Amino acid sequence: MSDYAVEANKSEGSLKEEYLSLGRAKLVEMYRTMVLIRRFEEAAAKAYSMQKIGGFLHLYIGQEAVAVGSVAAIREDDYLITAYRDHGHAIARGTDPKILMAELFGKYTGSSKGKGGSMHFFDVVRNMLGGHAIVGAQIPLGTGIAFKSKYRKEDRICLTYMGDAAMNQGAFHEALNLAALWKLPVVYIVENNLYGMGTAVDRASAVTDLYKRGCSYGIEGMVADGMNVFAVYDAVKEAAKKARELSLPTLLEIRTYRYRGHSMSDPDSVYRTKHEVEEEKRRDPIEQMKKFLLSGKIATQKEIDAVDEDVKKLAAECVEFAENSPEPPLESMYDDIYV
Amino acid sequence: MSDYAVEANKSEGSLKEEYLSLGRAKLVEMYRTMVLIRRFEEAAAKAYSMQKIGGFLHLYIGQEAVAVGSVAAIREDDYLITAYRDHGHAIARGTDPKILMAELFGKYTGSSKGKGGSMHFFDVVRNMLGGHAIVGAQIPLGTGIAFKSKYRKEDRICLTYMGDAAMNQGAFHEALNLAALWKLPVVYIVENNLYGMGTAVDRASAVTDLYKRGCSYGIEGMVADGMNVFAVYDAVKEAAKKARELSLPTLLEIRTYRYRGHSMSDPDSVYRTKHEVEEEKRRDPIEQMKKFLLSGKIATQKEIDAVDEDVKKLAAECVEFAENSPEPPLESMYDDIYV
Amino acid sequence: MPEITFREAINQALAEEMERDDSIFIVGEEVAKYQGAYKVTQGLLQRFGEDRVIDAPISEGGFTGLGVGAAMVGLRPIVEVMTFNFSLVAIDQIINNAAKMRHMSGGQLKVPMVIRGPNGPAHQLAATHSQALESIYAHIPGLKVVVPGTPKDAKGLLKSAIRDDNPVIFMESEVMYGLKGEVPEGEYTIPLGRTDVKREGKDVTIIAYGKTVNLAMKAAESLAAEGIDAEIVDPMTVRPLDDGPIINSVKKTNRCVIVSEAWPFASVASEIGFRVSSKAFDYLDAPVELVTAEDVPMPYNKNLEHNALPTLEKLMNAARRALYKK
Amino acid sequence: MPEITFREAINQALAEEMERDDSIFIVGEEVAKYQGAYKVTQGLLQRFGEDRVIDAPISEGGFTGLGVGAAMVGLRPIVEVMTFNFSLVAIDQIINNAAKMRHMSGGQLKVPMVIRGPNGPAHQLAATHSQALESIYAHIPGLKVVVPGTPKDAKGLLKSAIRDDNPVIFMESEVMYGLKGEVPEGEYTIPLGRTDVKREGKDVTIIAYGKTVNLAMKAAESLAAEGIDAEIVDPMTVRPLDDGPIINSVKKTNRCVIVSEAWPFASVASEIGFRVSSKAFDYLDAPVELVTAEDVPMPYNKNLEHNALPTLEKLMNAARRALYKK
Ligand SMILES: Cc1ncc(C[n+]2csc(CCOP(=O)(O)OP(=O)(O)O)c2C)c(N)n1
Ligand SMILES: Cc1ncc(C[n+]2csc(CCOP(=O)(O)OP(=O)(O)O)c2C)c(N)n1
Ligand SMILES: [Mg+2]
Ligand SMILES: [Mg+2]
Repeated sequence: MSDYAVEANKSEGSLKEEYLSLGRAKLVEMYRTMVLIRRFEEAAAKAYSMQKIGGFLHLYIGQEAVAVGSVAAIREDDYLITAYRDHGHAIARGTDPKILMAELFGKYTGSSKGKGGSMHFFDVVRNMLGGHAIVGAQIPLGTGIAFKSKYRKEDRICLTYMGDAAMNQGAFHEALNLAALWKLPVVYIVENNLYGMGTAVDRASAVTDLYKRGCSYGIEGMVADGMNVFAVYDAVKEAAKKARELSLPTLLEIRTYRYRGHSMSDPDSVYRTKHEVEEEKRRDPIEQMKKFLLSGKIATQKEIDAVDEDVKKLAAECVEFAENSPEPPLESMYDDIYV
Repeated sequence: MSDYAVEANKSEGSLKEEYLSLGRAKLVEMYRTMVLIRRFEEAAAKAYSMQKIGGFLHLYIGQEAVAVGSVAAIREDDYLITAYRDHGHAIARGTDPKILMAELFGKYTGSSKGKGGSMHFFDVVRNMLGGHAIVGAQIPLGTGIAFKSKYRKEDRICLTYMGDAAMNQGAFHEALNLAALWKLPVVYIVENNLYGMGTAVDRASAVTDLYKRGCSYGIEGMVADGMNVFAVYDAVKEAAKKARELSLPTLLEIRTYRYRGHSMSDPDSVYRTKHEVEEEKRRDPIEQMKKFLLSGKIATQKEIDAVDEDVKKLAAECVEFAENSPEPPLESMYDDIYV
Repeated sequence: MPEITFREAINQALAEEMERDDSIFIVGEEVAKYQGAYKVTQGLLQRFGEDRVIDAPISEGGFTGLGVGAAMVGLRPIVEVMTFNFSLVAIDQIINNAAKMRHMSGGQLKVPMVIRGPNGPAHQLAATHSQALESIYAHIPGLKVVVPGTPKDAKGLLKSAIRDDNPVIFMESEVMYGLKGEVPEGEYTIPLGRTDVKREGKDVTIIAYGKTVNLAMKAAESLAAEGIDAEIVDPMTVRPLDDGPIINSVKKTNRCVIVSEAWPFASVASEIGFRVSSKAFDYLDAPVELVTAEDVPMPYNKNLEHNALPTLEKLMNAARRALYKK
Repeated sequence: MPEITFREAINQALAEEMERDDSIFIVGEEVAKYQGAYKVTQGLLQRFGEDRVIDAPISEGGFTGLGVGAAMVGLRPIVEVMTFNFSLVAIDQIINNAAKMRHMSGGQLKVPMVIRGPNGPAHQLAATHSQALESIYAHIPGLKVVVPGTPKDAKGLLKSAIRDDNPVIFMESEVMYGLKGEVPEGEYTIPLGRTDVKREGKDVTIIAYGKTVNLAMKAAESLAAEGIDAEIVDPMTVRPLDDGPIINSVKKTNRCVIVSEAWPFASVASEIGFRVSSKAFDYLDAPVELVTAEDVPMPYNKNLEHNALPTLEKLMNAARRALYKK
């Protein structure tokens, strides 16, 4: 462990035997969840282009290992909160993808009855405390959730996700200082996908090793390869343990990549090359996981195919469910403002 | 120079011969200015207790070496901006103390015609760009002033002062990131007087070596003894050079102490002991400077006495001037809102 | 009934509620060790301990957001802002998070929290420190905004605000903290969202809330000496506004003056003025008169400050104008 | 006159003014390399270089404050907020610094800057991203607030805003960027603080600004088919409000409807409603009607969103009500 950071497992070496201890079922489930996130979002993208989904739609494709690896490393009663790029976290958390798709369609069967949409997705019974669309504004919220855990002397932690660009907001600074000062059980996960919209990290942040930016608060930094679900798992496991047992925050940078534009309307060619995107795709987290399952003889090709098939069907069912769901009644806009 | 910080001259050793090169006149002037700040504020405190001055009055007594040492190290056409504890900076900058006192009295002869008061003091012709009373809010302003200097390819720098507690505001974080990213000629001076109101630094900031908090932005930190005017001078000189010549920001922590309460209404006994205050006073910056002048034979006791006498008279004149100045006409409240 | 200060009334409300419900905590600058910048939280640290009465660094956005997060998962934070002037650095957390969380989540979440502290000008604190900001908060659906004018109201309303499951902006005043008034002994609450008639009268309705209630009461006395019988109506909660009693009063008096320390444009005062004009359209015998802060940043000078605010004279004149007397 | 889009009109104003005055620079998120999140700054980086068209990190408080500082010492910053929803994290810099600096310094300083970007709801962006915030800014002395409704107005007003020595909040709309309209060729400006009569009529005054000007024009056409001749009055600058033409219009028509996309309580709409009610007290034949956003956080669903906003139908009904027709 260096002064401010510990380099977590590197991509290459990390699909190791020790992960076998997670058990076959869990490993296949992790694979399945990553594929589900991808197929779900592909279906959502299609629905968006058919104007069944409106507003902004931010796809998580490419980043699946971050949500899946991190959620696998915590308990069900732990909390998580994230930004507007939130489908992956919800699905990793076990949200019924049908109510997620219905929410994207703005339907009454959606988790927020069509009021929140893609950017503001909540699944509170699963301790998925939202999708938040003001950049950085969820960071104090996650800190407050962790505060509650400590206040109530529970040992539940809160994963607080943010994008690389969100770190430049004052909310980041204020929240991290509070978490360090009051020793709160929170893990700040920076999903560094190299861009905040069209702005590369080095054009937005004076320090580009983002995990080092906890130094101002004495918060230990870690970095992990976000294209490798086990690297994420390991890093979050360690940070979660520190949060749970020592009530100490961690700043965990996870290096990942989004394959699609910032949102559906983003012409990403302005700020990055096709070549760059293709290069990154060679580290695809789903492909890596598939290889691991096959080469480790944890699953057969046939089983993998069955999962893929199953998930494809499920994604289609989500769209069907959403399509067939009712619109919210007009009066419902007046509901849920005040208790 | 360590990773993040260079320890500037320590108090003891620093009243060295090399400062003789500043010249006798300048040295005596620095002494005179520190004494003037103190006498001025003592007079203001008295006027406050007689309700000639209203609102909040934050005294700088004890911190005089910071303003005087730092202003001595920059050029007249450089800028400075600070918080509400601003009398010292104005006087160090050469503001006519009469218009300062008149402003404190709310008179029409005050620099803001009685509209700003103690907390919002401006002397724009002297590039003293205020007195700002929302904690931390002047930090982006100072950064913007430095931005202008770079934009116009001038070599003027901006000293941006703040209290220790102000560093915990998001504005600090955002501004320092911008300054580092865009390489702006700004020197951030943290006047660490150990408390933000009644809260000790270690109860507010997770990292208590405040100069280290530039690490998140790759901004070099420095620390200097704020009870020693030469230590301040040296540190600011170095940081100013870096700003002027390399257009690089510095985070300079200056360790100082305020003798009085946070403001006139602060019962400081709640959070610090009389003993602590007495101990700190033993490092009094004015006493140290006086000793230096005498022991270095730069000034005689008689000359010192004359300065003291002169300044005392001036402080009294300020009060007299303010007392005899006219109230602003009522209609003037509608002036100076829009250009 | 015992007479206590506004400060003590709030302090009692805080202590009683904290005693009752351990999910309540207080966070803010100088609320604990220092006993409150204006001594409103005096004794609470000693009584409830440092886990529940918490000194925060100067980072209003951070600790307000922390409060919202804690409220989302079941605590009941009371966030003290040293003054509401400083809430502007936290306003995104209040408007985009606290106020909207329930709606955006389709009712999955609630945000039971109180954000409280002094609002409006005190004495010569000048432009950054003298803002009455209730109009901004009252503009926002999802918030409740309470501005009590007497110690009794302050206590009863604060207890309701703390028990309310919604985010409540609770606005006090440095200048009122020392004000004494009768406060019932023992437990009582005053529901949010109810307008109170503070004085009955038949000639003119004066609508006042917060600090100006006291000014209005004084004006009513002076007006009485002129033979003008003023009714004082105090909404207490400015959002949601219970305008029934306001309209009823104007239907009776046919004249209306509104007095507030906030700036005039797009304000609570002009909102009420509009509602009265519309809803009592056929009853108004004169245009509604507004007595607000002048539309200027607050000057430091004492005379200017006094004249930038509603004064007894301005209020009396407005009442006379509404009655076409003068 | 050539027809160009609202977006192009703003782009032209920016480019022409930057050409004219090298103290002008633009700072904001994605304004340079990306050519603007909504392509409003398209081509400006190429034309004026990266010293004058500057991509900022996501830190609105920081770069707005930087703009204020730069303006204090003589530059003329144009700060683009990606949308005004995000200005809430910068509002302290706008309200406590930009708006008050001149007054607090007794006129020693001025803050010539423009803060611009889209305001109000677009399409299904939901609660955090669909706020029309002009009422909050218009409440603040020291600011000017401009909300243009046509490409021509946008260009002429933006040029004036940039030349103005005061901080100006300039509010556009995502939904209007593609809207086409005639814009004069060559140099022209439209002064701030002037209300424009967009359509003459004698039966009812419809006051609209920003996006709702277009809705009002449509309503006027439909009303004409019913034999109702509506006059459309557009303040364009909501602060300072030039209410003379508004009052004159109502004195002529004796009926008034105000339409705005902002929330109703303590709003620009209710302010105008109040002024009309007071200043045209003896001329109004019916209460002023308000058609605003519903008093709810904006729901995501398309139908709910549509119905949470002013619609043609709501506006027509309000006009009919004002005329006691129906
Ligand atoms: C306060 C605020 N400013 C700007 C925006 C517009 N915006 C939305 S996402 C985004 C980029 C965020 O990038 P990052 O934090 O890296 O997350 P990513 O999208 O890469 O997941 C911007 C500028 C916003 N929603 N909120
Ligand atoms: C945003 C904001 N929050 C709170 C305050 C109230 N306040 C004024 S000064 C102060 C303490 C500041 O301490 P520090 O920055 O260390 O400066 P010092 O007073 O020690 O010079 C506080 C809490 C304020 N003016 N602005
Ligand atoms: Mg990113
Ligand atoms: Mg301090």
